[in-house]
Amino acid sequence: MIRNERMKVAEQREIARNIYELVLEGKLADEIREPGRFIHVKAGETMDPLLRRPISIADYGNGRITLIYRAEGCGTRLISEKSPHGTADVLGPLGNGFPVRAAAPGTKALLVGGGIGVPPLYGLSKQLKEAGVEPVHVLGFQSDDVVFYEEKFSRLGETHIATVDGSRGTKGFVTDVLAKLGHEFGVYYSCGPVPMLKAVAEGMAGTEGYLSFEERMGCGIGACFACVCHTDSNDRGYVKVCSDGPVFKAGVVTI
Amino acid sequence: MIRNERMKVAEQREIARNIYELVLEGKLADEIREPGRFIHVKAGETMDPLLRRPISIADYGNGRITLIYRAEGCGTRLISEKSPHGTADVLGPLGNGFPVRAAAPGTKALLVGGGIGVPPLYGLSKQLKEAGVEPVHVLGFQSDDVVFYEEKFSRLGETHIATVDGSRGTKGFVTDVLAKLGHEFGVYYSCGPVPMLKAVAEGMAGTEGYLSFEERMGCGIGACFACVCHTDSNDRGYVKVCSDGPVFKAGVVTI
Amino acid sequence: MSRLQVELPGLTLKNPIMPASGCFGFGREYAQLYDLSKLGAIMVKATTLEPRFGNPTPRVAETPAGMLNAIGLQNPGLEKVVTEELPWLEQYDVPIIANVAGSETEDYVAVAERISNVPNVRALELNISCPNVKCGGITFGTDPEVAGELTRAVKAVSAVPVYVKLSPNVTDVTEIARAAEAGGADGLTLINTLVGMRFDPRTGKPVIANGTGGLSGPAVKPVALRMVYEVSRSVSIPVIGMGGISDVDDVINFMSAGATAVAVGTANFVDHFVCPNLIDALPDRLDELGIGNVTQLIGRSHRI
Amino acid sequence: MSRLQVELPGLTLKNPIMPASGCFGFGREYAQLYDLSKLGAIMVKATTLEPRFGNPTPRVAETPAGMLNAIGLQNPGLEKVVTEELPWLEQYDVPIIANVAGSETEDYVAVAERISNVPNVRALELNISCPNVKCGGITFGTDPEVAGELTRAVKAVSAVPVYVKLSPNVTDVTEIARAAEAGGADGLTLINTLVGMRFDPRTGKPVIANGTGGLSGPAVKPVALRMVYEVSRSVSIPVIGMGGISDVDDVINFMSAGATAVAVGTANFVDHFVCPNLIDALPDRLDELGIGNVTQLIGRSHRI
Ligand SMILES: Cc1cc2nc3c(=O)[nH]c(=O)nc-3n(C[C@H](O)[C@H](O)[C@H](O)COP(=O)(O)OP(=O)(O)OC[C@H]3O[C@@H](n4cnc5c(N)ncnc54)[C@H](O)[C@@H]3O)c2cc1C
Ligand SMILES: Cc1cc2nc3c(=O)[nH]c(=O)nc-3n(C[C@H](O)[C@H](O)[C@H](O)COP(=O)(O)OP(=O)(O)OC[C@H]3O[C@@H](n4cnc5c(N)ncnc54)[C@H](O)[C@@H]3O)c2cc1C
Ligand SMILES: Cc1cc2nc3c(=O)[nH]c(=O)nc-3n(C[C@H](O)[C@H](O)[C@H](O)COP(=O)(O)O)c2cc1C
Ligand SMILES: Cc1cc2nc3c(=O)[nH]c(=O)nc-3n(C[C@H](O)[C@H](O)[C@H](O)COP(=O)(O)O)c2cc1C
Ligand code: FES
Ligand code: FES
Repeated sequence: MIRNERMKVAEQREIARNIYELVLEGKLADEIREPGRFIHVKAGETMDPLLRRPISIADYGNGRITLIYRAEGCGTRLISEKSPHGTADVLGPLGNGFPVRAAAPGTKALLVGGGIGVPPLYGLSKQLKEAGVEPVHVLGFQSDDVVFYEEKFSRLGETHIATVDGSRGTKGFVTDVLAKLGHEFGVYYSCGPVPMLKAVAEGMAGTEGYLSFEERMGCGIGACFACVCHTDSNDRGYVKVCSDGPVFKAGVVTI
Repeated sequence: MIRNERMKVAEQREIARNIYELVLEGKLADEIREPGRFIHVKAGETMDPLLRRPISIADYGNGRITLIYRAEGCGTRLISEKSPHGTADVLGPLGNGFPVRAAAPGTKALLVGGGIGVPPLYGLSKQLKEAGVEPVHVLGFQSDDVVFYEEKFSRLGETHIATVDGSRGTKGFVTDVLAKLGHEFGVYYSCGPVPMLKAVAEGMAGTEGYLSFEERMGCGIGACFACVCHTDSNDRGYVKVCSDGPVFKAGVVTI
Repeated sequence: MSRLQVELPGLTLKNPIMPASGCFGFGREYAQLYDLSKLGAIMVKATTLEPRFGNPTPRVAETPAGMLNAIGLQNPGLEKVVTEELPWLEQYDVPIIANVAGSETEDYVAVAERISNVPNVRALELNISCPNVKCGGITFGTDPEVAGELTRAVKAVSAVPVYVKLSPNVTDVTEIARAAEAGGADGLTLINTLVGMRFDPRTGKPVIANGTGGLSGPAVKPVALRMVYEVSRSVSIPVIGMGGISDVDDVINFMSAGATAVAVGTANFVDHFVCPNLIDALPDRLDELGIGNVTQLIGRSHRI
Repeated sequence: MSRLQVELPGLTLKNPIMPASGCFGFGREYAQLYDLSKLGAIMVKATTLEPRFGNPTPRVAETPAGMLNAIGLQNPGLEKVVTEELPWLEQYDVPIIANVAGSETEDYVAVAERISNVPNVRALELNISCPNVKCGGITFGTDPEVAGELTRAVKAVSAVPVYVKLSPNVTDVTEIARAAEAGGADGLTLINTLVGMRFDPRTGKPVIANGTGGLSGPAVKPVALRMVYEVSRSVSIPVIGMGGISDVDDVINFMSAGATAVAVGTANFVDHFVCPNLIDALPDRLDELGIGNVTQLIGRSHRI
């Protein structure tokens, strides 16, 4: 069920430069059944900024959800000012997440994330691990100072970091790491900027894959047609990122 | 000098129902020479609410200013959420205040305030007292639960409270108290809603008086002509509340 | 009779609150959140003769206290709307106002004729004011003669009352309003969106793929209120007001300005429960204002 | 030449930032806060032939991300402006753009003739778009023929280049723009305010004593950007853009949309140092964007 709830701010901290981890408490947390879904957050209390901000659920359980986000524009900066006294007006959970069952127990699954596309892969990785799947992580960042959760991912499975400037891990893009990975994967999952998704999907052609997309949103629930992408996979010719996605099987969304 | 300063929030507390006392720290405090001037406060950090809010300086000294205000609309409610960690974007001091010297030492001065018109009279009363004038206060409020500073005023001089519903002091308006006061006053000062100012000015006709006005403001510094009032006392035919006032000699502003 | 009930041509509304066209789809998504029977009416998404895919993305951009959209009238087309969407809405006790769009008069007429015969459609809203499509839409809404003609043509075939939706992007909105009235309109709805743009400082290009978009939300409210005021004073058919409504005082103010009912658009994206919340808040606010019946608000500002 | 310098008819500007008319008086108040010589230019308050008292108060009301004003062109009249206000401004090294208003063509002509001969007045801004006065103002700004005629009459007497200030309250702003150009305008300034209203829910009456007011501030920025874009593409005279500018990216975006310089109005009430702050911030932002000279921004969106 989709709830609109004033969730309690349990924790908020900066975990890398301008990257915040926000833990919220409320009933909404108990509605989440799948990693990769998202919530729609009202940033301030007035009419500016007006629209809600979509943020992936990075982790959930025990009546809490964890969000990891970059404070960039006016909305995310306001969210980063919320402190443990306060509340956050949250709508969710929204959308469809990553199918954990697509990975067979005993096989390896590849998880590729870029920047603020990394967060939802954390909840996914935990659930894959629980399901007996072996997650392998390839995480790309701009530079050393915005890398987050390396240790947490490492605890769940093999973890490779790439940074554009080479200040941590492999210098370059996630695809530079992928080219050198020797594993066989039953399935891959990816979230990040579109050029990355495209490169990953091309590199992994032939393997079953799931990609999480971003698009500018209005309603976040499928009513306004703001977030539509072309597809050849249904006869309407389109999918909505907010309600049909944000996760789609590779090949569904034309990129 | 008019400054635009991010002042530090030193204290903020609710001193009566929806009435807040806010103490700010900064260099601006040292620019104030006169009670009854005001500052222009930016309520939030975004474009809504847009305009600054004019608030009288209730008291000042030692690098601090005290404001007392009612959290009513969207702007003042945001101001009331500022906590001692934070800052407030303040422009000031603005306008012209109450002339303390208009009262001769050894005489009695009458101070009449209504609701959120009461705050600037506090700083005025302190200075009158210091100057050897005996202040007599008549303060009107809606009801008991929004009365503030009664004790502080009482420490400075004779203090009468009137409430509309009779829940504290005299039942009725400040004019009901004035009618029964037996004193001789060299001068009177008043701040509050226009009907009150009008009644006070009529009741005190013949005595020198100073009235503090409110008007919707744009710039707060005299540039936009939002806050203009008719007058017969100069050949332009108008005064600006923000820069010529907010305090005017009784009779200057046509009410 | 309930103190919230209002009467409009073709419509008896339980309350004066309805979602605005294009901000509520055909109701399916919001039906997950609350019972649609609670609403005064529903203005469903624009329907065109053929299915439309709409414009490329980004289709929306935030602006100070507002948003731009250039959805481009994406909809499944008349056939699907009539056979799938509207019948699905039959399960709710709520009158439907069908928003009709097209590129030529014939399109409007064809859609109007068929859709006005669907049982739960109690009124049409002629969308002559959509700024986001190349032909049709706004071109009909800026020329009084064209607007009057189109109204007449649609009235001739419609089985239900016809409301004409006015564009704010005009020099004199009352001129178009009077032309629609003269063309036989039973009511007017206003405002549609103001044409606006946003740019990306890095590239210098417009943020919305379509270039321009329609501005809606609280930012436009002062313009909407002014136009509702002007129009309701210059015609004798009723007005449904919209543009930036988000709280109960907005409802009061649009009705004071001259609206008989109001529609809520963008606010549905910000507070997804805004319509039922407004309906619940209205009686208490009327009490506070000492007003017995919501109809007493209508055009209150004209009388003083 | 400084990387911030821009050239306009009659005006060589140190930088493209100036306060907008009516939001800066004749500079005296802001001169208490900073050195006016820092500004690219100053658009002073509207001057009419005779002194005007303006409208009753309340004259301003806040709206979401904007404000309404109905000052009503209060000003001390031509004589005082020419003998007191403008000479006072001589002490600053800054070109003055004199905003000229009136009720009839003859008023405009009389003011223009005299004021254009004051030494520090380098250009006129014909205010044919003030929505807050009963006669004159906006009536000139909504009819292309009238706008063209007025421009021609003023051009005939003006000793300096003439900019025409356009109203956004029109169906097609490019039509008025072209009429002004045909009338001999040397440049255009836009936008003036959008006509709007706000109501008091308790009384049902308008909050602004005048009833309607002019909407300005960030709320109108998308409309302003769209009009600057449209107009600058449809005429060959330069445009000074305004409407909701408050930060350095707004400056970038108005110039990308087609403006050669920009004016800042309402933001002066919110951040009283906004103009010098923008001037200081501009070089750093140009560096970040990899742009050498501010003139490279002008109309950048048209080229891509
Ligand atoms: C399904 C989904 C999940 C997301 N998950 C995360 C996450 O876990 N962590 C994280 O840091 N970010 C995430 N994002 C991106 C995040 O929504 C944007 O960074 C954020 O909306 C920017 O808001 P702002 O106030 O900082 O920027 P502004 O520039 O002020 O935003 C202006 C408008 O543009 C929209 N917008 C800006 N960037 C994006 C974007 N990349 N995608 C969609 N809309 C955008 C905003 O929502 C707003 O409406 C996700 C986006 C989507 C669609
Ligand atoms: C010189 C001066 C001194 C003042 N001193 C005090 C004080 O010491 N304590 C106090 O509580 N209040 C004081 N006020 C009134 C105070 O400015 C308003 O209560 C406040 O602006 C309301 O803002 P809001 O956000 O609560 O209301 P909103 O209704 O959200 O305000 C909307 C707009 O109307 C303006 N506005 C609303 N009420 C008033 C008003 N009464 N006067 C002027 N503008 C108004 C706001 O500034 C804003 O621009 C003073 C006003 C003036 C002019
Ligand atoms: C995303 C979006 C889509 C819209 N689609 C339509 C539409 O299909 N038909 C129509 O007549 N109006 C459409 N509108 C305009 C709204 O119905 C309404 O007139 C306008 O948004 C002003 O109201 P608001 O400020 O409450 O949103 C749309 C508005 C938005 C924001
Ligand atoms: C209080 C106020 C007074 C104004 N007076 C004038 C004026 O006298 N002449 C004029 O041409 N424009 C006047 N304007 C319009 C501004 O110059 C400007 O065109 C408009 O406000 C849009 O810019 P902004 O959003 O930056 O304020 C006034 C605007 C405001 C807010
Ligand atoms: S955001 Fe409204 S349909 Fe996806
Ligand atoms: S508020 Fe601008 S002149 Fe007084």
